[in-house]
Amino acid sequence: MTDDTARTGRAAVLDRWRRSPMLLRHLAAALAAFLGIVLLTSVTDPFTNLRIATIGYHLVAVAGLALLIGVSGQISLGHGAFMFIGAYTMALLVIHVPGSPLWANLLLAIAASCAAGVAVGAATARLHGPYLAGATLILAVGLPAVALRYPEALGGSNGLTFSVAGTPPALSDTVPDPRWQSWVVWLAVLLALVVVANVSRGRLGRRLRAVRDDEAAAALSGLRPGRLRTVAFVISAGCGGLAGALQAYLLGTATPSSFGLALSLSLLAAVVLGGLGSLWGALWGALALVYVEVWGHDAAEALGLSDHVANNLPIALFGAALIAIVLLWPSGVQGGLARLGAAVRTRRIGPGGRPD
Amino acid sequence: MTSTEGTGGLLVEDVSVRFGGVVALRDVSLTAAPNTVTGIIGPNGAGKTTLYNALCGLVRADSGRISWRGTPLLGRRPDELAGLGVARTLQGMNLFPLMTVAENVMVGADRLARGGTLAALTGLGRVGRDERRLRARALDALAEFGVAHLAEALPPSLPFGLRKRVALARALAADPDLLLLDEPAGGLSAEEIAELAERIRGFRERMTVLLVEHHMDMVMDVCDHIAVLNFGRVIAAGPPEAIRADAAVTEAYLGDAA
Amino acid sequence: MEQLAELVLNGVSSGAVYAALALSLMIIYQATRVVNFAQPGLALIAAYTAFSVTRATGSYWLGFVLALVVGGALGVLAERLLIRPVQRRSELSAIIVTLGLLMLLQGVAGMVWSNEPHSFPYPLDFRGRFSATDAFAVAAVGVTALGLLLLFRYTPLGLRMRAAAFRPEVARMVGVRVGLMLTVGWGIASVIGALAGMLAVPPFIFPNVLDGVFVYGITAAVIGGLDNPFGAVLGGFTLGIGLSLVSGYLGPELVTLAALVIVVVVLSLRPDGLFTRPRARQV
Amino acid sequence: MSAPAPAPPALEVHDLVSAYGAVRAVDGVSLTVPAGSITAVLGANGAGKTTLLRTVSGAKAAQSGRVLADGVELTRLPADRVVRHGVAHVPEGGGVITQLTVEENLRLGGLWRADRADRVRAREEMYQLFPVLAERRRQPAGALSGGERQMLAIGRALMARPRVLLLDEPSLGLAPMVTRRLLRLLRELRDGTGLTVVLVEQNARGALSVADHGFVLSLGRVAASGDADRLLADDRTRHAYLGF
Amino acid sequence: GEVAEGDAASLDVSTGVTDDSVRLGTHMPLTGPAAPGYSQISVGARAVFDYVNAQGGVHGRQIEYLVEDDGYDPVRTVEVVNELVLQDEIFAMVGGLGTPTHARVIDFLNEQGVPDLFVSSGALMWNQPDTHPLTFGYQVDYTREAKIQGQYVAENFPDASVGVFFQNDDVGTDTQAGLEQYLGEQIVVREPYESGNTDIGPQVSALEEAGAEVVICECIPTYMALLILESQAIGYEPQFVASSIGADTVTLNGLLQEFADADGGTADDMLDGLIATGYLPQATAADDPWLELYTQIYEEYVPEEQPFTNTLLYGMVQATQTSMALMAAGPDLTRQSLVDALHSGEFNGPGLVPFSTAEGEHSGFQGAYVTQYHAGGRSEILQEPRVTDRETGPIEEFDFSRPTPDEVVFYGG
Ligand SMILES: Nc1ncnc2c1ncn2[C@@H]1O[C@H](COP(=O)(O)OP(=O)(O)OP(=O)(O)O)[C@@H](O)[C@H]1O
Ligand SMILES: Nc1ncnc2c1ncn2[C@@H]1O[C@H](COP(=O)(O)OP(=O)(O)OP(=O)(O)O)[C@@H](O)[C@H]1O
Ligand SMILES: [Mg+2]
Ligand SMILES: [Mg+2]
Repeated sequence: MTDDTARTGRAAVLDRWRRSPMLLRHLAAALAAFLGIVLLTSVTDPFTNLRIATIGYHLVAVAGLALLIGVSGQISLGHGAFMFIGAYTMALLVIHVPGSPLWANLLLAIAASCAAGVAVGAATARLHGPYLAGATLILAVGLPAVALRYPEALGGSNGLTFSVAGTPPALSDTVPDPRWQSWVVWLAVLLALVVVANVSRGRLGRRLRAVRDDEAAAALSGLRPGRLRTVAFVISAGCGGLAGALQAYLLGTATPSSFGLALSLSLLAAVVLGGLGSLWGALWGALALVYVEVWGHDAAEALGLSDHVANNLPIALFGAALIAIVLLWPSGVQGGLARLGAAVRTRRIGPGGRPD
Repeated sequence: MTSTEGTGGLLVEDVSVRFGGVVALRDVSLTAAPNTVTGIIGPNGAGKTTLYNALCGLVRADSGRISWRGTPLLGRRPDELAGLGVARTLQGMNLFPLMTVAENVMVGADRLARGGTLAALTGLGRVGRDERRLRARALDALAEFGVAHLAEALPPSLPFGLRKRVALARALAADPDLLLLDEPAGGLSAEEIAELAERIRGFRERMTVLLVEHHMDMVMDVCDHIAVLNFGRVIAAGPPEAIRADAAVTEAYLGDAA
Repeated sequence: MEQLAELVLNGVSSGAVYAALALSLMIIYQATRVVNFAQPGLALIAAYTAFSVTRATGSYWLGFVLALVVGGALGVLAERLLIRPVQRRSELSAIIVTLGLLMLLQGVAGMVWSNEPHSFPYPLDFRGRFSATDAFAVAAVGVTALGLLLLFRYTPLGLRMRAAAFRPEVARMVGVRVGLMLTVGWGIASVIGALAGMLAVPPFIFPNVLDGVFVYGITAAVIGGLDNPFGAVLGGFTLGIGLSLVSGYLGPELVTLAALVIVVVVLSLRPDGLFTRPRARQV
Repeated sequence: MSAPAPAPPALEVHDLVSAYGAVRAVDGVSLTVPAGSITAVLGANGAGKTTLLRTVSGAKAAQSGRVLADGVELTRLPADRVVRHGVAHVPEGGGVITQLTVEENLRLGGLWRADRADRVRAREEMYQLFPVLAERRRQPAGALSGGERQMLAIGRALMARPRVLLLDEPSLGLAPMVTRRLLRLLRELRDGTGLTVVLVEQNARGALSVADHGFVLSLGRVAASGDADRLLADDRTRHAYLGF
Repeated sequence: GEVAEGDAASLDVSTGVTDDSVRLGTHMPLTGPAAPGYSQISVGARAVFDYVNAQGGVHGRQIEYLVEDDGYDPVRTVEVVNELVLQDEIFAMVGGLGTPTHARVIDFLNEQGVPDLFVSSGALMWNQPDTHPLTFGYQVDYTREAKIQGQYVAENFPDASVGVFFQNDDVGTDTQAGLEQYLGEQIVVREPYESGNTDIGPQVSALEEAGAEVVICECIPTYMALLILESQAIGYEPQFVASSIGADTVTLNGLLQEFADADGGTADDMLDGLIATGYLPQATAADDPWLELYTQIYEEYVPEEQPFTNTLLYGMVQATQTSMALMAAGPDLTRQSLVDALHSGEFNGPGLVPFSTAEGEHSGFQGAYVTQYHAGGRSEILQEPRVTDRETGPIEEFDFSRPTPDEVVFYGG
């Protein structure tokens, strides 16, 4: 009885939630997440704080790529290139415009990578399948070479090193640098995710999906396929740029070798691993990016394997995990969890009961 | 036929389309007066769909002019047509398979929304209003074809006939002034065809309709005017009775038993 | 002038390698609509097999043959065990599985043979502006491409393979054993991939040796178009010569950037590569 | 002449159930198609006609029930094996492979049969039957018009010289004259080669006018069946299920 | 962003030290495209630490040696060094490898008060005691070594046209700064390579075309071997001069093993006559007291399949000198005592040139000798070790008595 009334009460709340304006919902969720991060970083050590921040910037890159792939149906193998642009923009600003505040640097980094996204998106808007894959792949490989071409400005293969301000003086006694940095990172990330959520849930997302599903029919409904594809590219490039800029902010470095093909491909892997279609998926993907490697390393150490084996265990494990997840959980970790959740719920309610 | 009389309707003049060696349309001219239903019939491969494609900017015409209410259409991108009030159904339907029926139709209605890209990113401005309006419009259109209950279904899971209705609803959702129908009756039962014919006659009040169809009973029944294509040429044009009596048409298209 | 000739010859020999890899990617794409990222991994294991066999027996050609056999077998296994379950799901799942396989294979190669480079012989004499080895590579690629063209254009097997790739459900309805075709496709492609590996690896072998070649292999395939073998081959040679000229005249740091520029230029003129037939009408 | 031993029916379906998730699109259908007959399968949108054909031809797995052709069990066979037992299927919408040329599409249809000379002969027959296809033999099938594709799909199925031909709305997109020619051809093949045809049609009147027998599906079950003439004459069935 | 001013961390701590252990950490590429060649270093270092531990450790403490793989990616370097410092709480960093990689963490290590010993790179920036008091260089820096090379070539091949083949990063820029001082006019061609791109055909053609009779190769062993092979392929036979990073003849021999030279000789013949600079003994050197010890350690502590190369030896020497520093710091080990010991002590030992960790000079090895390889494994010293600075100072001979293993304390109580 009470259970029932509780359920209808909850349903009513849920219903009100669903009817409230989209922006409000997304902002509220972001705020809640931010509070969670503040809490989490406050109870963990500085090193874990850094890891949390690392997860943050990976998250926004993965989410942007997931939007591009899931919603607009374009598979990019070169998103590391946009992180490259974001990171270098950040680095150049910190080095050459010392007075410019962090938020302005981040915005400029996003703007720079969006501009690159316009160029790339427009050039690739007509490409399909493997051609898009090939073009973006070579983008990931080729673009960092710009740094080699202009060694004076961009530091050549050694890249740029710089220091970024830590905790503001007023707080520096109470908040250690890594904690502050992870707050900054997550604040930026969550705001970006609000935009991503707005896009994918809203009209723009629907238009993108229409173009993905059937270009001719979409065009006949008045949608401009080429432009919409480019818009999707730009948004996700902006996310990539933000991720790169946050990485630079966090680590004080921008080097071409950090943005190689391996990065782009792991972003893609993370998207699929986590599961397309929800920001939770992006979160699992980002977690996997950071942790599978760490666990592989720990495992190798714990097993006391020979050098060759131990050195190569993490990469082999990552590969195996990737295969296993795609084989076992077609819709990624998020899909798998959703299914598990549903199974548990039906078990609790009983086979005849309806899951809520 | 002079171009002065047709400024209010659709005017096709001397349109030719070639694909390599294949001449799909050869100096085709025809007109459709406002608020009429004009049938375009002809054997398979006569060029009916190609005419639509040329009109919609999906293929490039090698020569000729097409105008709708005085606005030239040739040389435009397909997506510009919706803005001019032109909607079309496709022979293969081409529904968006991974989107719900409601979303499919909302895409059809998309030109009615006003918000820009910035609003889409921030979620500010007209976003909420636009969304509600499109959804309402889509549900209306679905209801008009009796499939509102399928709003949340995915198109591939629907039987053929219902998919056809969804495709029609998608085209109608945009409140077009010129509607191009490509074989809307294919795959429908006799009863459904009768119902569809009734509906098309009703469209006449709101818009101009072009109808490509092999279902002769229906074409003869609903069309005010019919043009017959054969090997890319117009071989006859006129009211249904005249077409039925035309020997060339019988020979090329209707066959002995017409 | 002399420099030009040298750079072109140099480009031809690296182009042959790109072309070989492009061919194997093209076949898998033709046969299964998948871009096979595991190809360098499969070829790597094949080449390491040759390495071990040659070290143990002293016979290069025994190692060569075994490499092709092992490469093909690995391809067949990969298709059966890993690709088939995800094949129908989405392009992306298959890409990711092949990516995972690449990492796994590279990791395993490092575990077994270490990450240190080892000396790896050329098939024939490597001396000369255009050495016997270079001639061998060009000839091997040419013969392979011709064979594939004949296979796809004129044989029932080729027709079945393409049908199975384009519309598996329809192909099945006309009696094509789709699963078998996909396996055959992977087998052939992996043999050619192993050949590409054997041509690309020398003089040194280490787990990442094929990374760069693979990138250019994909690039070549995309430039030429994944529609027919000659696209892949011409794409390979175009890229090889182009990059050699860039490296010689403008500087090696520009090579990857140049590849990007070439791809952008080619694809903006021809979105489906240079040698692909125009895409079918949409409606 | 003494009566021959009763040949097994060309196609037998027993209690067939075929579902998409929870939707049982075919829900216990049994039917028998005599050899050398044309049998129409009719029914409203969503009645399960397409699903029935797809399940029979192995394109879709059955939940339960049996399918036999000429007495041979086909139930669990995949589509590529079914067609080797002489059962060819023209799917709804044709299903030509747009990237292959017209000729390649046709060749595919006969590939599994060993007799090479006969394959070539069959191809020429198809070109005679549908001359447009001959003109287009080197073009990708994707360039064809809707009706031309439908012809190609039918031609491809006939290339297999099947004993049982499953046709899912073959008249879709065909000009009336071509439809009539097709129906005439089916009758000729039935009479000449003993071809058995299962014809799914929305155009019930047209279908029944060529068919020997008819089955009417409703919500995945057989709602009525019998000789074509009787079904045509039966007002109740006509009004309830066929809508004319 | 302005640079944060943190308070200097206290050095009077013994983080990572217990009564019976001391924990050291390092970062280097073990996997990925940059790994080949480098993974031997930690193997060599670990062998020496194992040896030291077997002798009772340093002041009774066993050395724990944590090696983190950074794949030569600075982003991962930052992550793994964070992990080593914040999570594993190492006492000191030893032999962090690579210029772009280690450059990212020297600020952090100095801020955190972690002694940063013996960076495995010849870049100039490790020797900045004012700004990075805890960072100590190791290798002779690229500029010094190149000066010695340049002078040697200028004196011994005064009329030859010289070509330079260099890795396109700080190795290339720093070495050219040194070569320039002596060879300015003589250099007729400079050809860079990008590590990762093994197609160096165009560069070799260019070297030949320019008529370079002496080719100085500022590159790692793989590219040294490639250069030799590609030259062979087109019948180009200049005098090769290699720097210490590339002149690992054992490794080169392994890499060239499959390729006989033009006259049907062995791979070893291809290396015959190779001139190289160095500051450590060659792994092939005979009669070297240190090599006797290292051979013994190698046989006992290094896994079977590893050949005894200069690179392996590099790690061994680095570990030996680290142990020497730990011994010198005394039984009451703190970070301060380690730094003090480094500043005051002498850490000459296995190296053939003086080694400086003095208060104002954290540069490590100070100079180089010139040697020539002869097929069969014999190396001939062409020019005894000389020292110089990284600016335009002179190149000088020096007075230096190299201690034998017996004279050096690197384990015990
Ligand atoms: N992209 C193309 N490339 C080559 N030929 C084409 C192309 N598009 C159409 N055609 C040819 O042009 C002719 C006209 O085609 P269209 O689709 O307009 O015919 P239709 O009148 O609509 O026929 P149906 O009634 O069968 O739909 C056909 O013969 C077709 O094969
Ligand atoms: N892929 C699918 N997923 C889920 N449900 C499906 C799917 N395909 C068909 N159905 C359902 O199965 C039922 C039967 O569909 P089927 O296509 O067999 O009908 P039909 O008789 O051929 O109709 P039509 O005359 O419209 O072609 C319908 O209710 C339809 O919604
Ligand atoms: Mg048509
Ligand atoms: Mg159907």
